[in-house]
Amino acid sequence: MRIIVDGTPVEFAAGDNVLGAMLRAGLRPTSGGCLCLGGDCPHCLATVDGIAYVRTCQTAARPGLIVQSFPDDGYPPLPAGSTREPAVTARNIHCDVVVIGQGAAGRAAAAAARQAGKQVVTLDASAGEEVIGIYAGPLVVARTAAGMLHAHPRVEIIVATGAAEIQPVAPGNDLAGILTARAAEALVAAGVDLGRVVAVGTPPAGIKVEQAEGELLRFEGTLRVAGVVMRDRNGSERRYACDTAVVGLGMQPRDALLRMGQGLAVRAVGDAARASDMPPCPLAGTVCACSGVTVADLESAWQRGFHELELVKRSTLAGTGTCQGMACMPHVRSFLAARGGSLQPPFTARPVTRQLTMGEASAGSHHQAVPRTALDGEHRRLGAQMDRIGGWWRPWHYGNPLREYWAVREAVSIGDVSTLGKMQVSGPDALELLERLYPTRVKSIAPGTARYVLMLNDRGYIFDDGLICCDGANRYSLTFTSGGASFAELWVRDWAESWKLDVRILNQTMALGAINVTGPLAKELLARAGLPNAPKYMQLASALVAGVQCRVHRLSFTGELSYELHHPAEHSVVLWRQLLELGKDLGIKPHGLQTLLQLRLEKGHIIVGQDSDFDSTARRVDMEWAVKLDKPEFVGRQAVVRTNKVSLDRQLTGFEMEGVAPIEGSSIHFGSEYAGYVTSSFTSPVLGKAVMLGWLRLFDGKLPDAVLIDGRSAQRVPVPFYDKAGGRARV
Amino acid sequence: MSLQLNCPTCGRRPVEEFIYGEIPVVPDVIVDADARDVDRAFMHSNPEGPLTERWFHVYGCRRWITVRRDTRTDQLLGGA
Amino acid sequence: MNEFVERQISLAWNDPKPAYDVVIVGGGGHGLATAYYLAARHGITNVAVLERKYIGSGNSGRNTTIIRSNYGIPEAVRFYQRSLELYSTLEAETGRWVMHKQKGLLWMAHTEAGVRAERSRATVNTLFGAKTEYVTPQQVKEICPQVDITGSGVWPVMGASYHAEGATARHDRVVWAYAEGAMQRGVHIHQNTAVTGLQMNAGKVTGVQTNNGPIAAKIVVSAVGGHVTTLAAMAGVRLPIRTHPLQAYVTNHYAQSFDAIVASMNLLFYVSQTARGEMLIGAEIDRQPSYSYGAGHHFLQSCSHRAITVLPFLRNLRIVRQWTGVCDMSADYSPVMGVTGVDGFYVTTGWGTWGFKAIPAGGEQMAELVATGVTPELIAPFALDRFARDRTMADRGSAGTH
Amino acid sequence: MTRLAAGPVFERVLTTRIVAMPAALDAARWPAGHVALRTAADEVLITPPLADARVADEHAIVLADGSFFGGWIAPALALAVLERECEWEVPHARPAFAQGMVAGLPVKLWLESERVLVLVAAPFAHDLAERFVA
Repeated sequence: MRIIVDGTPVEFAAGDNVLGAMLRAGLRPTSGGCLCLGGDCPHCLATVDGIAYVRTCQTAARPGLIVQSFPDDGYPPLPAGSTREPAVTARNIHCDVVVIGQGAAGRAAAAAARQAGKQVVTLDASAGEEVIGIYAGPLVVARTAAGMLHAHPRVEIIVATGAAEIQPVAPGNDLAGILTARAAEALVAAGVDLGRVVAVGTPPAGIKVEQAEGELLRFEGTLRVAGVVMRDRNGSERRYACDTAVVGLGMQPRDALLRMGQGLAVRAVGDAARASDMPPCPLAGTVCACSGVTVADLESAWQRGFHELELVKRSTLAGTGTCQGMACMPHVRSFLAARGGSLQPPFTARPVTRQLTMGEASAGSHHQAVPRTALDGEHRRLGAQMDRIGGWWRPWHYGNPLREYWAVREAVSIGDVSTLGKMQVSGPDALELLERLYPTRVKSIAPGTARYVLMLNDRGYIFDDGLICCDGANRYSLTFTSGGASFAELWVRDWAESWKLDVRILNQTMALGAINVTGPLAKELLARAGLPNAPKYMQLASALVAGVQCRVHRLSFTGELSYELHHPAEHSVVLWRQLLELGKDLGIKPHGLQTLLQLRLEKGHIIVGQDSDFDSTARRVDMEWAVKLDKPEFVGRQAVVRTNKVSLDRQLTGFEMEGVAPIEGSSIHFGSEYAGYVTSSFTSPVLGKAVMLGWLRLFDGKLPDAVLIDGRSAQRVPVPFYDKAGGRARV
Repeated sequence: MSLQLNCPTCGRRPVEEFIYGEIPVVPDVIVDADARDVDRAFMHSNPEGPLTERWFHVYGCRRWITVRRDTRTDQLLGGA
Repeated sequence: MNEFVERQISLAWNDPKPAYDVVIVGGGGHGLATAYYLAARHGITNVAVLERKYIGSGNSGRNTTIIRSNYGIPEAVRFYQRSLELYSTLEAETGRWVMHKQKGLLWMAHTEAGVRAERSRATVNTLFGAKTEYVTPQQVKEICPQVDITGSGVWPVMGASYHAEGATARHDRVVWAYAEGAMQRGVHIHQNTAVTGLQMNAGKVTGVQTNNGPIAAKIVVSAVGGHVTTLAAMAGVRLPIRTHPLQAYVTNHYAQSFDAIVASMNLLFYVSQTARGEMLIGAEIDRQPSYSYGAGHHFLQSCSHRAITVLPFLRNLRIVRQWTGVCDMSADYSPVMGVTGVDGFYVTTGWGTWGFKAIPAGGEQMAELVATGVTPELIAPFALDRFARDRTMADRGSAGTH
Repeated sequence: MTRLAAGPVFERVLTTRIVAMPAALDAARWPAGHVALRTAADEVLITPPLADARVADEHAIVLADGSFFGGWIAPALALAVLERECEWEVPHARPAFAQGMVAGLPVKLWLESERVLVLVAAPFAHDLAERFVA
C-alpha cells in the first residue's frame, strides 16, 4: 500500500499514519522542528488531498493519498475550489455526557458515567474524532472521517485530552531529527530506526539512549541534527553526537477545551487537569515556528515596552499560527515571568482547537429559505424572470415589461400579490387594539369596507402600510406589505400582550393567495368569471370567482380599476389559469413587480422601504392626512407631536423631467447645492416623460420648484402624475 | 454564542429560532413627556448584567416569550 | 527574518499623575488617536489615556481591518473619506509601517433591489469624494477571479459597487502607532486602569475614579467601546447604544492571491486576505445585546456556508481561530460624537461594526472639539442630540454591515 | 439492503385552524381519527379538517386552512433526517408534537410509533422537498 508524497509513491504499513510512513521512508513533510506525533506541534504539516495545514501525524495513511510539502519559500497556494463538491454533513447526538479523549483517564471517566446510568458519547482524536470547540448550549463540535459531529450533552462535558510535551527552544531547534520522548517511543514501537539517540531531560521509555547532562545550549547539524550541546554544572560545554535527539522537557495540559468551556458544565480529568510544567526562560532559538518568532524577537518586544502577554503575542505574532500557541506559550510565559517577575495567565482559549475546513464548518447550514407563493410554478412556466423581493420569490417581469404595462393601462392584467401580509384579529378588545395601534379612526371603518393606513413605530416613523378591513363587530382583517408582513405579526402580538387586551390573532399570510385583477377591462373579466356585481371602491365582498371562494377587495394601486381576490392558497393555480383563459380575447397579460412598481409610481404611491427611509415621518412623506392627531392615543403619537415642533428638513416629492428617466439613486441639486436623491424613477410611456419620487431638502424653509437631477432640469410637481382626478381608479 | 432559550410551548431551542425584542425602560428621573418619548424611542439601558427581554419564537409557536438573561455571560436567569 | 514581527514601535510607560487636563477613557484606536491628535495638532499633551486591560484589547484588536468610505449618506461619506485619506498618509505621518494597503472593495448585489442600492451608493459616493463605481458581474469576475458569479447557482451576482480606495491596515499596528506618537509627545497611557466612577461637581465632570485611585481632569472623553453605556451612566448620560457581539475568524496562511476585499449585501459576509496571507472573514452582528465574548458555532457554520457560495475556493481552507468583539451599536447605525449635555464630558461612540475605519478621522475631530470647545463641521451631524431633534442619520450604507 | 424511496412525497395538507382562548382549546375534544397539533396555547391545527369545528369562545377564529405542506413518513427515515438536520432534541415519547427549526425551516412534527407527520408552511414546500431527503 502506498501514499504519494510530492509525486513519489511511499510504502506504508497497516496502522501507519502519514507521518509515520514518511519517517520510515526517511522523508518528512517540513524541513525541521521537534516532532511530537501528538497533534500539538506545527512540524508535520503538509497539504493532504488538496487540503493544506493537515497534521500528518494525525492522518491515517490510505492507498493513493496525496501528500504535498509546503513550498520552501512561503505559504501554500490558495486552492482553486469548485462549486460542485458535495456538502459535508453533520450528525446531531443528544446524550448526557461527552467525554473528550480516550486515554486511561477518559476511559475511566466514561465508564464511571455509564455506571451511573448516563448516556455517554466518547470522542477520541486518535480514532479521527477531533474536537474543534466547545460552545454554549452546551455543544461539542468534532470533525470525523464521516463528517461533522455535533454532540449536545445534557449533563456535562469531560475533557480528558491529556497533556502535550513541551518543545525545546534553543538554537538549532528547527533541525530535523529532534523528537519528543513520546514521539520517539511511538516511532520505535512502529519499527522506525532512530539511529544513535541522545536524550535531553527525561529520557524516553524502552529506548537505548545516551543521556545528555546539564543545560541544553543548542542543537547542531545541517538540516538534520548531528549533535546536542549541553552546559554542565561546571559551566563547560559538552557535545553529544547523535542521529536523533529526544527531548523530555515536561508537560503542559491540553486544557484549551476546558478553558473555552468556562461557565459551562465542563471539567477536566487526568493530565488535562494538571498544572503546566514551566520550562526555563528561553535564551535563544525559535520560539514560535508557526510565525517564525525567535527569543531575540521576544527580547526586542520587551525592550520596546510590550509587556503584556497579549501584546507580546500581537506584536510578534507568536502563538497566532496553526498550533495556536501550543508550542510557544510555555516559553513565552516563562520569558515574561523572568522579565516581569510574575507569571501571566495563558492566552484566551477560543475555537478552533483542532482545525477544520470552512466546508466542514458549514455542515448542517442552509441558506435562509425564500418562500414561494402558490403561483411560483405558474410564473416560472410563463417564463418569468424571478427575483427575491421583499423576502419572497416573485416575478420581476415575464419577458416584455412594456407589454405588461400597456395591458394594465389599456386592457386587463393579473398580478400575484399573495405575498401581502394578511391577518385576522377578533375578540372583545379587537377595536381597542387597532385604535391604539393605528393613526387612523378605526371605529369609523364601516363593516364591509376598507381603509388605507400607515403604520408608525414609536419613533413616529413609518415602517409599513396596508389596509384595515372591517368584517363585523370586533372582527377585522389587516393587510401589510410583503416585506413588512413578518414584522407586523410580531408588532401586533407584542402590543396586544403589552396592553393585556383580549384578542385572537391569526396570521393568514401563508394561507391566503391573492391575485390583483387590474385594468379598464377588469370588471368585464370578473363578470366573465361569474361576478357581475363587483364591489365598489374600497368595499369588500365575498363571492365565487371562477368557482373559487374569494374575498374581493376593490382598491387600486396601479391607478386603474382593480380588484384583489383573496382566496385559499390551494386554489390559486386554478383561479390564475381561469382568469388568463377568460381574459384571452381581452388582451390579458400577467404583470410582474417591475411593471407594478412603475404603474404605482405614475400614481405617486410610495413603496415603504424604497421611497421611505428609516426616519420617515408622515410629514416627511407628505402624508399627514393619514395621521389623525385628534385621536388621544396611538403608537407613535407622542413622537409625531414632538417631531412636528421641529422644522421640516426634507420631504418626499414628485418630479417630472423631459426625456429618459435617470436611474434611481440619482442626486438632486438645487443650483450647486446637494438637495437630495431620487428614490423611484420611470420613463412613463403614457405621459411621455420621466416621473420620479425623491427626497428634497428645504432651502430657507421652502422646497425648490426647479432642480437639477443628474445634471438635467427637472420640476417639482404634485402627485399623482397620471390620472390626477383619479377617475380611472375609482370608476 | 450558541445560546439556547426555553420556550414554554416548544421547549429548549437554539437562539437562531427567535427574534429579539427589547423592553424599553425609561428612567423615572426623566419627567418631560417629549424627553421620555425620545428616551423610549432611541435610548437603551443596555445593562451589563441581568436583563429582562422578549423573544419571538418565529420558527416554532410564533409567540413572544419573556426571558431573563445575564448579558455578561449569556446565562439564563430564573424569575421571568 | 520575519517581516511581520513588529520591530519599530516603542512604548514608554509612565507613572500616573493625580491630575491631567484631559483624561481619555479607553485605550483603543479612537482613544489613542484622539490623544495623538490632541498632542500633534493642538499641542495639548497633559493628557492621560486610561485602559482597563491593555491597549487595543477591545474592538481595535478584534475587527476585520477594513478601511472604506462607501457609505450611503453624504455626511457619512464625507467623514469616512476624511478617515480614509488620513489612513493613506498614516505611515508617512507616524513613520511606522501599519501595513496599509489599498485593495479595492467589491460590494456584491444579488437582487434587483440590491442592484438599485449599489447604483445608488456609487452615485452618492462619487458626489461626496469617494471613488465608487457600479460594475457588472463580468467586471466583478475581472476584479476578483475567485468569485463564482453564479453564486453556486443559488445566489448569482447581479452587479456590485466597486470602491477602488477600499483598503486594509494591520489593526494592532494602527493602535500602537498612535500610542507611540502620543507618548512621544508627552501623553501618558495607563494600562490595567479601569474607571470605576466619574467625579462630578455642580453638574460638571471633574475627574475619574479608577481601580488605582482618583485622577482629576478638566475634560473627560469617553472613547469606550462596548461598555460605553456603563461609563456614560456615571455621568447621568443616556445613550442610544446597544452592545452586540460581532464575530470573525481567520484561516491559516496562504500565498497572496486574493487581492480585493469582497462583501455581499444579501449574504452578509466579507472576506479579505491579510498581509500574512490569512483569509479573514466576518459577518453581521449577533442580534441580541450581550457583553459576552463567547464564540458562536452558528456564526461559524452559517458564515462559512454563505461565503463558500460565492467564493467556493474557501471550502478547503482550514480555520485557525474565531473570536468575538462587543460593539457599541447606535439606534441609527451611525456614530455618536461630541458633547453630551454634561460639562466636561464628551463621547465618541456608536462605532458599531465600523469603528476601525473611523479611527483617524474620529480621533482628529474629537481632538479638535476638545482643543477648541467647538464641534467641527464634519462631525456636527453625528451629535448625540440629533435623536431629540429628529435628525437621525440612518444609513443604509452601514446598517448591518462592517 | 432495503432501498428507500427517493424521498418522502409531500403535498398540501388541509387542516382546520382554530385560534381561541386557551381554556376553550383545553376543554375542546376532537373526533377520533384527527390529529390535533397544539401549536400555541391559543391555537390548534387539526388534520384532516373538521366538518364542524366548534369551541367555547364566541370570538374564536375558525378557518379551513391549506397553508401547510407535508406528509406521513416512516419513523426511521424521519429520525435519520432529523439527526442530520435538527439541532434540538426531538421528544422520545409517542405520540408527541414538536415544532422548531429543521433544515433551516420552520417545521412541525407529529411523531407516532409507526409514522411521523412532517409539516411546513406551503411557501417552503420547495425547500422542504430539497432538504428533507434520506
